[in-house]
Amino acid sequence: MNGILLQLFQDTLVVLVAPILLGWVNQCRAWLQNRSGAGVLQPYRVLIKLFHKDAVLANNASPLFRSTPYILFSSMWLAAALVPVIATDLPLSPAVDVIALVGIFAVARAFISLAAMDIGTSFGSLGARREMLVGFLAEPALLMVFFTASVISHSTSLVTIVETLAHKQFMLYPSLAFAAVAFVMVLLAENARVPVDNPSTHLELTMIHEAMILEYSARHLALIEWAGAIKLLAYITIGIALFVPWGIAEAGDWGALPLALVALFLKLMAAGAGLALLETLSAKLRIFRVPEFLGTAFLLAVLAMLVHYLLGV
Amino acid sequence: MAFSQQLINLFAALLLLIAFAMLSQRRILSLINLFALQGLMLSVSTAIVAWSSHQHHLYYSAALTLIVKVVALPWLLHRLIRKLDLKWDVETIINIPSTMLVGLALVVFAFNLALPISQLAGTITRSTLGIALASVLLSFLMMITRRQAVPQVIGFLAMENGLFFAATSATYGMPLVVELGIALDVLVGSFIFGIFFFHIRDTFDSLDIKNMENLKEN
Amino acid sequence: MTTPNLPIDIALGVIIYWLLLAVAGLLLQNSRAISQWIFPAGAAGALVLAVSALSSLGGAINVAVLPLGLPDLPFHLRLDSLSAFFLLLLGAASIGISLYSAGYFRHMEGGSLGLLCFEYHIFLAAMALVFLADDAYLFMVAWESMALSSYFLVTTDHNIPETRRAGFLYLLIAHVGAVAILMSFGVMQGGHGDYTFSTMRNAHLTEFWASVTFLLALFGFGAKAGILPLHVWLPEAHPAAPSPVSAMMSGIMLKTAIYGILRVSFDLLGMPLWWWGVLALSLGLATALYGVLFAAVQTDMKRLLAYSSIENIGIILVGIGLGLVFHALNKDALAALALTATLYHALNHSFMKGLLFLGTGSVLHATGERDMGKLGGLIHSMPKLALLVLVGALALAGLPPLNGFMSEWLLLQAFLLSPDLPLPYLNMLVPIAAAALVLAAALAGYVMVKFYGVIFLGQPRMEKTAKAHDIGAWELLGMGWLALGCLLLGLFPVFVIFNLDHVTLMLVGKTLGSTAAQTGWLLLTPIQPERASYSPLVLLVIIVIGVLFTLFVVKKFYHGRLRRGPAWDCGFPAQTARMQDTAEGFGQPIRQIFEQVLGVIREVPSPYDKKPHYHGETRDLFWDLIYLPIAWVAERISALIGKLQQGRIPIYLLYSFVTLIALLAFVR
Amino acid sequence: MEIILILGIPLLGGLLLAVFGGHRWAPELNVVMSLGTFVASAWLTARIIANGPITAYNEQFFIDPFNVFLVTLTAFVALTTALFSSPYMHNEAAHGKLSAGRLRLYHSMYQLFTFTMLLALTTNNMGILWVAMEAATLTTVMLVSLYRTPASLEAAWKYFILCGVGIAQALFGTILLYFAAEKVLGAGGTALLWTHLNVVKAQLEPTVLSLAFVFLLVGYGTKVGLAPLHNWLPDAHAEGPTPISAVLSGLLLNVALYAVVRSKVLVDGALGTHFAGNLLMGFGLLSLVLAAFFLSRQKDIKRLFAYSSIEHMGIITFAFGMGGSVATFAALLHMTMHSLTKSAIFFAVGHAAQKSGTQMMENIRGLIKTNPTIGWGLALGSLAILGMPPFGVFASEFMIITTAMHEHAWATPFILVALGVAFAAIFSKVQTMVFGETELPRLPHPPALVPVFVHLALVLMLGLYIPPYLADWYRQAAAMIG
Repeated sequence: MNGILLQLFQDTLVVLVAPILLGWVNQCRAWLQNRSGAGVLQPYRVLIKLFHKDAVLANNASPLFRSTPYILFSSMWLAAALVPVIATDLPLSPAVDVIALVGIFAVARAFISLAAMDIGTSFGSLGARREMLVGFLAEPALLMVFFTASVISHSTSLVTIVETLAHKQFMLYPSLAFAAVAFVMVLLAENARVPVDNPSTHLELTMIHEAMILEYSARHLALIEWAGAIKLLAYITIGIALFVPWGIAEAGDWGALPLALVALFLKLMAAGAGLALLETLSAKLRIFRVPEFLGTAFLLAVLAMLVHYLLGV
Repeated sequence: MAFSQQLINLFAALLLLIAFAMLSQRRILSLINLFALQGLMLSVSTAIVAWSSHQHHLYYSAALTLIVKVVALPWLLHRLIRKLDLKWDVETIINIPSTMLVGLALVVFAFNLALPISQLAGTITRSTLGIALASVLLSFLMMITRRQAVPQVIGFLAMENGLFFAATSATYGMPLVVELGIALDVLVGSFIFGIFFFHIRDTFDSLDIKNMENLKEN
Repeated sequence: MTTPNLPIDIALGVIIYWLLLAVAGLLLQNSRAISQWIFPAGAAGALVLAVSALSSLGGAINVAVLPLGLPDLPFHLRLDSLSAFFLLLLGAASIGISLYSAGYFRHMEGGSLGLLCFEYHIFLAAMALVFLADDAYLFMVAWESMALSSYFLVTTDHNIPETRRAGFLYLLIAHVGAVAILMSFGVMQGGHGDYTFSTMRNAHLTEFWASVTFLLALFGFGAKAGILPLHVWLPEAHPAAPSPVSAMMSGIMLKTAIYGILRVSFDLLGMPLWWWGVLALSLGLATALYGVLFAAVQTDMKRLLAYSSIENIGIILVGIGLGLVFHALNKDALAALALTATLYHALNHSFMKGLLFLGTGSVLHATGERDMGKLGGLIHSMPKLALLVLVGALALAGLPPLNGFMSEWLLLQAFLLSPDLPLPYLNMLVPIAAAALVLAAALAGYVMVKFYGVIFLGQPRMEKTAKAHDIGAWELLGMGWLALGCLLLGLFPVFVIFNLDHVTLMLVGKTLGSTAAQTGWLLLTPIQPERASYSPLVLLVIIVIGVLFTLFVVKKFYHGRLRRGPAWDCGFPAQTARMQDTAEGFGQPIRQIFEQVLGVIREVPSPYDKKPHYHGETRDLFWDLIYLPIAWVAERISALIGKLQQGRIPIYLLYSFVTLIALLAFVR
Repeated sequence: MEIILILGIPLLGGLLLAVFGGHRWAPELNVVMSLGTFVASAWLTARIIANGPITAYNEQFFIDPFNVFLVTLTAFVALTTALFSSPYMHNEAAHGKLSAGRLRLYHSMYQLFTFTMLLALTTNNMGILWVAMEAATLTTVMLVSLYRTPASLEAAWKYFILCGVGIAQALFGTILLYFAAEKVLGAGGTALLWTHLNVVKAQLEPTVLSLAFVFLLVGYGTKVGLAPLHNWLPDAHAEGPTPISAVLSGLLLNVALYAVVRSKVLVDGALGTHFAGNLLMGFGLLSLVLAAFFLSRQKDIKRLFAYSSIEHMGIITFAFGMGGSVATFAALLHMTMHSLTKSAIFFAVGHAAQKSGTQMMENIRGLIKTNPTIGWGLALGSLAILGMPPFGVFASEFMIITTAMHEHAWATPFILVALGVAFAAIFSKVQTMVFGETELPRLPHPPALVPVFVHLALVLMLGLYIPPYLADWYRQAAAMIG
């Protein structure tokens, strides 16, 4: 019962917090770029605006096109709900382990790409093609990052991984260091951030994510944007869970929960700021440098696993 | 050594000599004559064997040889070349001295090969087995080195002579029914050869076998 | 079960029934009855076979001897769990394909439908016999009958030269492979002169000969399965064949090779050596990556699927390799896991690939076009087909909660649970292999998005595409069955694994089912709940609830106003169908990244060209690396040998003479 | 009594047809005589099944498990070939290719050839065996040049010379054999009787017998078509009329091999070593490999299948060479399968070539379209001869390859390569002929395809089921051959 309550709490939390996190990242970026910024609640304002608008749908849009935003939103929600962010006692987590988690991301990617191709515009298919290009390298890299953590903790269950890493004797894992670098690179690519993609422009030479959602409007667009924010949150919380899990509440330990919440918010803020810093410091890559970038991430992740086998830690 | 055996050895040596002569002979007519002579040697030596070993069926063999190989076949061949109006000279593929050298080597080889067998033979003619084998191989060599159909056939018939001689010298001849069969085959074979000569001549205007090199793989 | 031999009698009965249907097809020639009655009747037979095979999984081993075959070697048949599993696969997949054929082949009435029906059912019966054979001779007879009947099926459209070429290549490689298999049986019989499998099981081979056998078998079966570098026939033959036949070849026939490898390496040879597994693993990875890369750059939809089959065979082989390694190192529980994943994937692949090939058949039938670059927008004209194909495509892309993901998940678990092998190098290999495997799986997603997106989505690129008719009832039934299979196999893994247990118990002596279901049927836990768990049903339910909830909230709190208008496309004014990505365009990034591997040939027009023409092509490198050199060498040798035959009598006589002299000298 | 009939009917047929062979109904008479021979041989077979091996006429003839099936097979193939030859010759006559005189020659020689084959098989006398083999050459040589084209004359001449010379070596071998036997059995009639020789074979002088075997092998091996003595074979097969190609391939090669194997039995007994077997294996393998590589160079359809015959003779010889019950069994089975299949192929090929008016494969197209039966006959026949199950050729190849893999593993790579190359060569060519489009006309006389399909059905049946008495013969013969 406690578990279910906790699960519902986390579900609500991630949905609500995600836009704020996105706003925070954008705000940090604005500060770093010497701009004043729109405030951390700006994403909410955008969502509300979009939900109120009339939807315009292309004449030849198929049911696939219309259902994709919902599928996307709900799968991202599920993904974020699965990551142990404040406590490890989540009843849903046995249903989905890290591999399935990557699978959920892949489902979302496949649907958004298919939807992008549905209207049959040049930009749509271009975006889909690029998204799949990013995906086919980022997905294995992410899996390999997970695998490194899995072989350390002898489990692919995210909860077990977090528990093992959080409560083990403090140890330096060189393999995890490699994995962390790879993970950050994947995170940048998967969430359409600089240097892989730039969420704030519509430049046909470089855009990926934006090219795919050009034909969406109003509530559909709102759902997609929201899903994007949840995705970012999910990724960051995954990073936190894997690499800095300390402070998380153990199963049944209600007393530790407030502390865990505080720890989470601090970590999220730090991560958001770090992300903004990274984005500010790097330049957008040409689209054909992206495979090299992600290839590096993939190799680093494989290396992380190899290092684990080599050093035994 | 008994006188008959000496005689047989003499004829065997003559047989080999004729085989060599055929190997070196360019003229078709002479070839036919040599072939007839070889048949005669064979027939006589068979008769001597028959006489000395009291193998009566060998008389039949000798007679058969005389009729088929000394009379019938040379006569047929003579008629043929007259009808076909053949050139006198026959070209060889390898020049004659080298052919002779190879022939010599073959004789040595054949003698060596026949040596252990000859020792087993209980016949008075046993030493001639090597000669028989040698003349078979020499005829073979002759067939290889001739470019025309008729000398090839003569080589073939000479080979048959060698075989016949081998049969006589090693075993006093094969059983009669077999020998009759062989003779029949030789006769029919020669008949067919004759028919072929005409067909070939009609088709190719010559009996040169270099016209018959079209079925090949390269 | 009433009598112990009932299952094998039923299986034999179905085989005979199929043979009778084959003859009936031949007698009926080209009448309507063939598509109306014979194909559905064949499907009914398949259903019986599948049910009886399912019920006999884990039952007693059935044997039968038919008074046919060689004098000292009557046909031995045996139905054990391995055979039963593959018979189940055959039956289950062919139900769908036969039903579909009933509708699909109607357009061939008046052509050579009778002949096709004959070959089709012979093909089915031969495959069933392959799984039942318990001696080398029957196995080979069934094996080659299968190759032969499928060859004639492939060359159905024999007036197209490419089809003939494809058929020839197919049969040639199949035949060479069959001779290799035959040789491996030759080693295995161990000089007893007895070719029954039971003798082979008991024969004790030295390590060297066992390895020779394994390599020969891997070569032979690999030729049928399409393992690198023997895969070249596959992308030629599959597109050439009529689509149900492609579905059958890809979905079922390739699995006969998997069956063969399993049968030989786990059952007949007894204890494997660990390096066999490493070899199979490496070959499998290479095959998977190579297949999926080529699939990504194809423009012909059936070729794309053929390459995707190569990829999946690679994945299955990876599982076998892993199983061999574990089994050889006495980690049988892990071997059971790897084999479960392998068998599961084999079953899944036959459903997904069958479904997709049937889908291409309907597309081809409706539009007459195989080039994806000329299709597009079919989701509007063929919505039923589009939905069914979507299921197959998502499954093949390895997306949860469908079945493709399920088996890949199990395989990855096998990798992750594999540390602490006693050989350090092997431990190193595991991460690299896992990395390659996930790379292949991720690329499969790329391929499937391309496949589905280019064919079904976007705007129609041709007039007739827009007016294409949707599939008929038989087709719907057949494809629906397979799609349902994809869904159920993905959602209820625990039940599937329980049935697979009988097979792994037979092969490696361990099972997975009891541990897999330790927390109930809903949750799949291959080893322990803490180590890994997955519940596709929960996942699906949550996503569905999420979708419904979101929909409800959005509808409840906001207006549902919707306007239709032309596509926006950043405001570009002129929108034509030609501006969408073609198959070539969609594959372009892959082509660019892997240019060296793919052997890209490109003709780019000059800027001053009046009629610019672009041509891009990817060549299979193995043609240039292996096949053409072999052909060249063979030709050189035969040219050289041809010189022996000069046509000159003296030379011929000389040959005889020299032979004679040489032999005589030898005897001396 | 049966033996008299078996030999007498074709002899009588030869004489009758020498007189009436040019008549319109001569092909049918040919069929009738062949049918008579076949009935007689079937009668003989029935008696052998009932009573076991027999010798007859002062032991001059004998029938044992080794030759009984060959006699039946020979009579059977002779019958079906006669059946095929009837419409074939009608068509040839309709095309104006043959005159009445030539037809007379053809029919008469056809019967005489059958006679020589059956004589060679049934005789107990190694000398008569030789005589019959030589006579077989003589009867067929005129048939090879039946069309009197330059190429056919050339082929016939080569056939005559090469086989003549070859068979002469066999005579020398026979003399040596007699020479050795005479020591043990005494001079006279019995010393060449195989049954007697077989009894005393262990006492025969080994040196002489090994020499004798070399001569016999080179001699009869020429007729078998063992490389490098095979050179006459493709020419003779390609240029003669197709029924003759069918019987040459289907019967003559078998009978010549039969002679070799009979000799091998004696030599093995005398030497007690694997000498003869090794020679046979060497020749077999060489023929197999060489023929396989020749195949891909062929343009003429009959030449193609002639080389395929060499290839198969190579396989059989190799199997006899390996020895042992399984391999010999397989060799005997393969002899049967090869003659049935190859003659069936030649029947189909004959009609295909008649239809297209050429033997050049590049001009033969789309047989399945216009004459499905010819097309299917050729396609299935080729697949059968290439060792595709369920056809019976595979059954024997199965046993040969598996045995070789175990006992002579070094040879199997050669076999694998040769079979692969042969498959590629033959099948690529057959496929283009069978499939595709064509505008060729139909034949004036309907083709006789019953023989093709009867043969293929038999081959198919033997691939799936071998009658027990046939298996018994093979087994007993294999035990005798060793």
